[in-house]
Amino acid sequence: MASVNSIYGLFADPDAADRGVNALRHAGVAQDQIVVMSSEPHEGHAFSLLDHKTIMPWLAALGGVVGGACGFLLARYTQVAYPEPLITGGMPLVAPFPSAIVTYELTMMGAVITTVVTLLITARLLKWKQPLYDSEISYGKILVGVLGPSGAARTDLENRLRSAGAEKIKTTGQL
Amino acid sequence: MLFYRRNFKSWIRIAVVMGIAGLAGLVVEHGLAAQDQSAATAAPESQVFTPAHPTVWSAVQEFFNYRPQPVQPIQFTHKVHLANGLQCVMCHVGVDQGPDARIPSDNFCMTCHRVIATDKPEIKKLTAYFNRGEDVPWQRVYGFLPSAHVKFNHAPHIRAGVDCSKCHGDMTKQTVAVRAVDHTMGFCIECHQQRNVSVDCVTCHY
Amino acid sequence: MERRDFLKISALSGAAAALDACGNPEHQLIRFIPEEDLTPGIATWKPSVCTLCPAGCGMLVRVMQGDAEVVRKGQLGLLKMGLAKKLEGNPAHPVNEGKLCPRGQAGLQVTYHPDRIRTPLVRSGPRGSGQFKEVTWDEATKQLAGQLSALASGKQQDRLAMVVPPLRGVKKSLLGAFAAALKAPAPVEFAFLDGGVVAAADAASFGPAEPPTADLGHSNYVLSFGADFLGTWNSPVAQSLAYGRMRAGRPGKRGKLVHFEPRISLTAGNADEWIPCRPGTEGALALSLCHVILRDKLAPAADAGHAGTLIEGWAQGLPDFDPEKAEQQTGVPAATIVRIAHEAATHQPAVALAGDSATAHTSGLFNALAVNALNALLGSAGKPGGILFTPAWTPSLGKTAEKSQAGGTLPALVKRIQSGPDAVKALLLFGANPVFAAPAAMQVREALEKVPFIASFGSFIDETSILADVILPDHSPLESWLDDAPVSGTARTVAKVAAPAMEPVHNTRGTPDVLLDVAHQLGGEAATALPWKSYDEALKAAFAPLQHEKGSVSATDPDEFWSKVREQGGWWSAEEKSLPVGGGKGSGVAATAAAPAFDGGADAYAFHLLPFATQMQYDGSLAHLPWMQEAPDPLSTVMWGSWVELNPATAKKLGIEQGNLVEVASQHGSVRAPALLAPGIAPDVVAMPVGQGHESFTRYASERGANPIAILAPMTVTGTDALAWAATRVKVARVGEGKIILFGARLHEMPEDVKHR
Amino acid sequence: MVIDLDRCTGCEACVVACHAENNIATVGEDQAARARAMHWIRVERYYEGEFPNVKTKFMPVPCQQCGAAPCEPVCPTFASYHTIEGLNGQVYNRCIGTRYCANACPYNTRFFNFYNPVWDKPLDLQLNPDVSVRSEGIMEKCTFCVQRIKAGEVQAAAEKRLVKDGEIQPACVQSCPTQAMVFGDLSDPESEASRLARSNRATRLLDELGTFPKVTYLQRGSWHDNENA
Amino acid sequence: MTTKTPEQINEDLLRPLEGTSPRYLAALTFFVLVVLAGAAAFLHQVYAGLGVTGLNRPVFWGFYITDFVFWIGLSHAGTLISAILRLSNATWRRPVTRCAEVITVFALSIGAMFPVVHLGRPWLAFWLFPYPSERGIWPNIRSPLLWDFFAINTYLLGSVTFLVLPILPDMALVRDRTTGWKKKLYHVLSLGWTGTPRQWSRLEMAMRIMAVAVIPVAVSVHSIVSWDFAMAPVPGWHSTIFAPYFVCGAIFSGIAALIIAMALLRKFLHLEDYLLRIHFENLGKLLLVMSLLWFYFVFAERLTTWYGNGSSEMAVFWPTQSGSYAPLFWAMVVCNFVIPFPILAIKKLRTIAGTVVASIGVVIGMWLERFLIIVPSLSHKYLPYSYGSYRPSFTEIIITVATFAGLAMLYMLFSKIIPIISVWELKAGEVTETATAPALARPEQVRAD
Repeated sequence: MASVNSIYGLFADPDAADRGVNALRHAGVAQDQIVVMSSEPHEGHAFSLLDHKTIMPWLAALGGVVGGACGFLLARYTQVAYPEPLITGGMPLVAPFPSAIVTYELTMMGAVITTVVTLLITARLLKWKQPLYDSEISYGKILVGVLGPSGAARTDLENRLRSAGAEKIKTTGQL
Repeated sequence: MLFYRRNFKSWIRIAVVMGIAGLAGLVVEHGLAAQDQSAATAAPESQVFTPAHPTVWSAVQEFFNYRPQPVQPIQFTHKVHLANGLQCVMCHVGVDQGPDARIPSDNFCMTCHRVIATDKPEIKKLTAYFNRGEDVPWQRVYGFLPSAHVKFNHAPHIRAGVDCSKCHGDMTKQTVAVRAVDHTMGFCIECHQQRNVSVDCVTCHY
Repeated sequence: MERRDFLKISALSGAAAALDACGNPEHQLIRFIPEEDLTPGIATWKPSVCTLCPAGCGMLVRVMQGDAEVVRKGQLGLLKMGLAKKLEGNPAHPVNEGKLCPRGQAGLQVTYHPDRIRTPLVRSGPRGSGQFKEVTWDEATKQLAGQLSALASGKQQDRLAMVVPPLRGVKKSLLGAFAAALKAPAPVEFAFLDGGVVAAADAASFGPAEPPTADLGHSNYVLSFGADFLGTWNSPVAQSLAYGRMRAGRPGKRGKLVHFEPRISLTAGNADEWIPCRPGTEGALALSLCHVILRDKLAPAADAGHAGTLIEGWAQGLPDFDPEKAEQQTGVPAATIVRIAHEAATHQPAVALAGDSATAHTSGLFNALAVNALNALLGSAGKPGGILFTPAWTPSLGKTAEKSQAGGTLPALVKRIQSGPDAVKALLLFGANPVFAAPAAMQVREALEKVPFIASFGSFIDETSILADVILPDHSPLESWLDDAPVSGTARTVAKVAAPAMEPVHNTRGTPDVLLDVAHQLGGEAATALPWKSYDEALKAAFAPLQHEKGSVSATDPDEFWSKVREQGGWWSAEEKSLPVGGGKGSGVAATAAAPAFDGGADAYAFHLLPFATQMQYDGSLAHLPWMQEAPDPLSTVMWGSWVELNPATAKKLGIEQGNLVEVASQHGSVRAPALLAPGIAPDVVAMPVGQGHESFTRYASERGANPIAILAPMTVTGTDALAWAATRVKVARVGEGKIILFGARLHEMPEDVKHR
Repeated sequence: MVIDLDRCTGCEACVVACHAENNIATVGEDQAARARAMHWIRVERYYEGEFPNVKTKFMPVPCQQCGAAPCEPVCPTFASYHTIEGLNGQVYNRCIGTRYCANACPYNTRFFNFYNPVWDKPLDLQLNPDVSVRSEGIMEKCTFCVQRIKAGEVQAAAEKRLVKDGEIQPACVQSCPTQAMVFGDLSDPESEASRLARSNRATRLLDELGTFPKVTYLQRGSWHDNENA
Repeated sequence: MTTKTPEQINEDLLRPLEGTSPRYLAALTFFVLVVLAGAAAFLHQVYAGLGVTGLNRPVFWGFYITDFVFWIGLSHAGTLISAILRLSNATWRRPVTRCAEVITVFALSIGAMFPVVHLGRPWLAFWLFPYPSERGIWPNIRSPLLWDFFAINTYLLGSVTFLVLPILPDMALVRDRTTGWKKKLYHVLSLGWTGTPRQWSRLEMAMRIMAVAVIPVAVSVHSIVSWDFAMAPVPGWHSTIFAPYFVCGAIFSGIAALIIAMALLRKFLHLEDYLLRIHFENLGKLLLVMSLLWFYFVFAERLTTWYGNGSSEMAVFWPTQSGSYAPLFWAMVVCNFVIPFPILAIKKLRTIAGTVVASIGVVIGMWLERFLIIVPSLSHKYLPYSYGSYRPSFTEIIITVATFAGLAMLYMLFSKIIPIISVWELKAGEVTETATAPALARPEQVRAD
């Protein structure tokens, strides 16, 4: 499987998984070494709060502003682009209402695109080769583990995970 | 700048047409079938129509602005005639008076070529046409496609001092006339803008 | 498969073949060397004459270079030639002053009509089958000359007959000369719409035997008795121009138009007052107006002069026509009659016109005479703002031509043919279409079928020319030498001439040239009587005397005069001068109040049938032009078909809805057409347009609509030979669902629907 | 353009003149029955009243060349737009056939080529080379004979002068037998058309829609006005 | 509500992906054939010209634009409803959202096709894209059709992402439970989803932003569709009420379509345990509200026209009320109000079958409504001389029918590739629901013990 050294336990119960995460922390494992994976979000459990801070809404808003600006510039430019600007229906050259509508639509499009892009980047998607994964997750198990633990700590971590309620302990890589 | 623009356009056109190109064959078949049907049964919904293009292929060609260079029946050389001191308007009469110029008829050519260069093979061809009472079937070199709905008038351009070569290339170097300049709308607009002439749509399109 | 479908499909394949031919030199037709070098895109304007109706308007033809597919020396190829692109009125011409009616403008399509006869034809199948084979001109003319010389050698020249549409000018003289040279009877003139009754009445009342020129532009009050003078009657463009001036051309003054007719025609639609009267009683109405004028001493009876004395009881103040009696007879309220009479008499110059249906009853001549008397009483005869008479040009072609006498009428000709075998051995048709335009009861077709040899000079295969044995197609008007001498529309003498505006597109020949050619082939007296090599020589000779008259062209030598005349499109006199009025020839003609007679009893045949010429198809001779088919009729908005016009109340009574197929039956036959409900028609009248219902007249007109002429009774206007085409009574019944093609006002539910709240 | 309804007789000379000048397709019986006939100018006929007191009115309706045309802004491709001279331009090659303009036009003066037009040979020889022939899927309408306007302007420019009033006439105006139509430059207050447009008989069609049509109709006068005057 | 273990949920919901029945294949073939017939009809139309339709002057828009508005309206089934429910944390939404969003994406795609189908020269449709060309001419953004172009594209993009993002975890699920090429396929489709808390929280956040963004877009889309009409000075079109009227109608028809789709899924994919009566009942209540709202709008619109009594408006009003279009109008009222109202208002009738009957009525009624907005107005536009009428041609009917078949076809294909009910959301929902109801046993706990 994965070529990375790791040790992890599979939990059936989210509360137990919570305990497992705590146990790993107590063992002095650094935050960015702890890996949790589940097939459900398990909102309300401590581990689901890992890494949950994000500036995504602000980025989306920013994207919206940029999109809107593009929209307005596009609307404005297309109406005056032809050397002898084309008048229709006696409207002003940069017709306010239509420009507003296009600006609005592109604002929303900007926000949507930014959100999606932010999600793809910050959730580390589009990386099909994950360092650590176990397909039992899809059968309801919760994976709690450590990436790149030192060889010496192995037994300690195993014990801690097991005592937290792990059903299985697995290792990958050279461990 | 223009280069990039044209590229962009052609890409978009390719993208759009690729989608329907595969279906083009279907269209032909379907169209033919529909025609057969209308001929055979005169179904209540049968209509008399002619498509704007004789074949789907020609429609596709036009869509991509593809026009092969014309093949002229006689290898008329502009270069030699101009080198001998002829002016454009001597043969292309009327170009400074109205929309179009004349393409000289056999009668006109033969005013000189009864005596001049009668031994040249191309002139012999001309004489043969003349003796048969036929006009030389010259092929159009320029000219807008009907679908462009453009009405071009030579006279005001000539009055404004636009050199013939601006649109037709340097004819002193061409033998048989070839389409040396691509008469796209951008080409027209650019010049109209430089010369501060109207670029209103109905100046040309009506 | 129906013929129309077949025609469409063949047109389709033709177009496809043409498209295929582009682009590749090998596939192209050969190109002929152009006869003249024209600059493409530059228009030249050539004068011409409109020949589509008797008005004789002057035209300018816009000619531009184009590629036409032509046959030259038996080979098909492309030729760069001048092509007529548009017809417009000739601004210099006194009749139409640069304006042209829709029919005149569509004349272009005669030239380019896809079903024009392109080459001489000889019948190859049974007569009437429409099967012909193409022959050369030599063969065709030889065949004609052979027939004529056979007649001559058998001393049977009197067994030759010619049928022509009404002709004028040099062409009339030439045909007359041709007939005289062959010692044959003069040509028989025939047209459905023929101004004969009005001309006869004018001759009786005032002297000149021609339709009047209404000087509407100066009148304040116009009374129109049935005359659709804005649409099809007489000289519509000249009358429309004058009408425009009458209405809005004089600041502060606006003339009034009152129209009497049982149906709203184009003119009635423009009238300030449309007053429906019983069919055929227009004369009584006119005399009732006279009665009121005389009674109320608005004008003395003597003012009417000869025109008045023609009428019985004139001197007594027309006691039989007091408004109350007239109300009973005409259906027009007495009060209205009195009011109109007063208005007309106090708003002079006032003018009265009679025409179309008013003169097509058995009482037609009386009606026209009565209206003439009214005119005379109103003091408008021969005066500005009244009726004028054109001093028409009568060309002379030398002594032979003078010998030609007036031809007989069509019924007489039919009788002659029926009188015995080979009573008429050869018949020449010059574009007239009597099989279509004469009532079936006149049995023209049956008669023609008995004639052993028929030659046609028309450009199209119609109901009559389909019976021909040999067809020698004429040039289209735009390709021909034309001349004309209008008899109405202006008070000037007008002599029109025009050189061909363009080269012929097809393998056709000008009929006058063919006749000259045939005469020369016959030799002898015929050849000497017609010495000209071609028609233009004859024209030049006929125009030569005009050089010394005071007119629009002044030149010193004949050639200069001739070229200037051609350049201008004719010659016209310098000043307007009406023919003198007063010396009427008639005495006591139809002087008694003739009640109109009708064919068919009022019980069995409850409705008057009112056929009318339409704005687009005229009398049917223009039904083959696609523009005329597609342009909607101004009143009904019908395109591509005919209709039966009914009053909505009548329709309701008969259970007929808009668009239902209706059968109109007279004692002489029946026709079917869709119903059109229109408020502007009297409840006891049904109207049908003349012009559609061709059996065979090109792809656009064949088998389309119905021809009401076919079911007309062969009655004549009392005192003349003219057909009384409004004198037939009919019955009407719904026979099923039908289809009517309307351009506008399509939703019949509309008037009820646009109700509020 | 000014149209005097007092002069107009509804004869439709303008309709045929327009067909001849502008290469308008003849659609044929089947298509005409499907309400697809094309007449850039039409003469509307209205009846008022019942027999025998029926009044008939004729009104020629070409494109009204509105100042604030509803047809123009709705076109997604600028095929329909306002020319510098104030006409409602219709650029055929730019038209993709949404038919939106035709819906927006309150006067129904726009026509659509439902099929590629057919001219049975040799009727195609009558086509005016100054006007392009529209193919299928294209919207078309009255142009005030823009080809004549352009030709007039080119002619005037060649002669180094301004276009004279009345020098340019669309086909309908030229043919009108009663001279009911007058064509001229409305921006020139001295032109005949401007003068007539100020007449007290002047009205404009569907004026309440705010389209500012450039066709002025002079309403029918009445004989009684004449009496009182 | 019976509770199910996550494993049972997995099995039930992933079962449709595993194989195809002959019945499925037959139905799919049928729909594909109908779609092909529609495509052939369209190609014929392109080849011959728009004359093959029943369109004429003055009725230049007919079935195609009716279909366009109808399908765009139907697209409001999903994203909008699902977004509202998501934001309002309505837990019963969980089995419903995905089938709703799928309708949105497909209906929108079909609807967006129609402006191209109805073009006179569809091969030039790319001129609607704002791209630079040597002509220097751009699309005219003053045209409502361009607004449509922007709005529909925005909405389509939003809807697709709104649909796709929550699919990622399910893709991972399927990936882990299959083998061979399918595993590889779903591996790619899952975009490398593993299920870390970071991913879950970002997904949650993204969905929340999307829900906020997509609601105004959805409203704007149908407002703009209504402005296609309202911008033209056509009697019966030129009305300020049009935007909310259209939005209301869109949601109305959208919910109806959703109910029908759910009923069909429930029956054919045996999802009786997941799509419960309560879902139909809740949606039925929503439908009831929309039906009332719709009636209110129609009433308000008709009232203003009638009271105002403008002659050109009345010329359109009467034909629909008592003239030639009256049968269609009253059929619409029956379908949209007379049938659905009692069914949905009476609790006893608000069963699954009842709501479906009501919904079918609504879908038909709303199609008629679109037709009645377009055609009577165009055929009675101002000058009575040019009044006209319209009858659709076979080509238009076949293309219309083909789009319905097209939706069915796409739906069938989709349900074979992707679980039509969001597996993880359903499982999460079971958890939250049970978590908020401590009295109930927690199945996982029991099993863990």
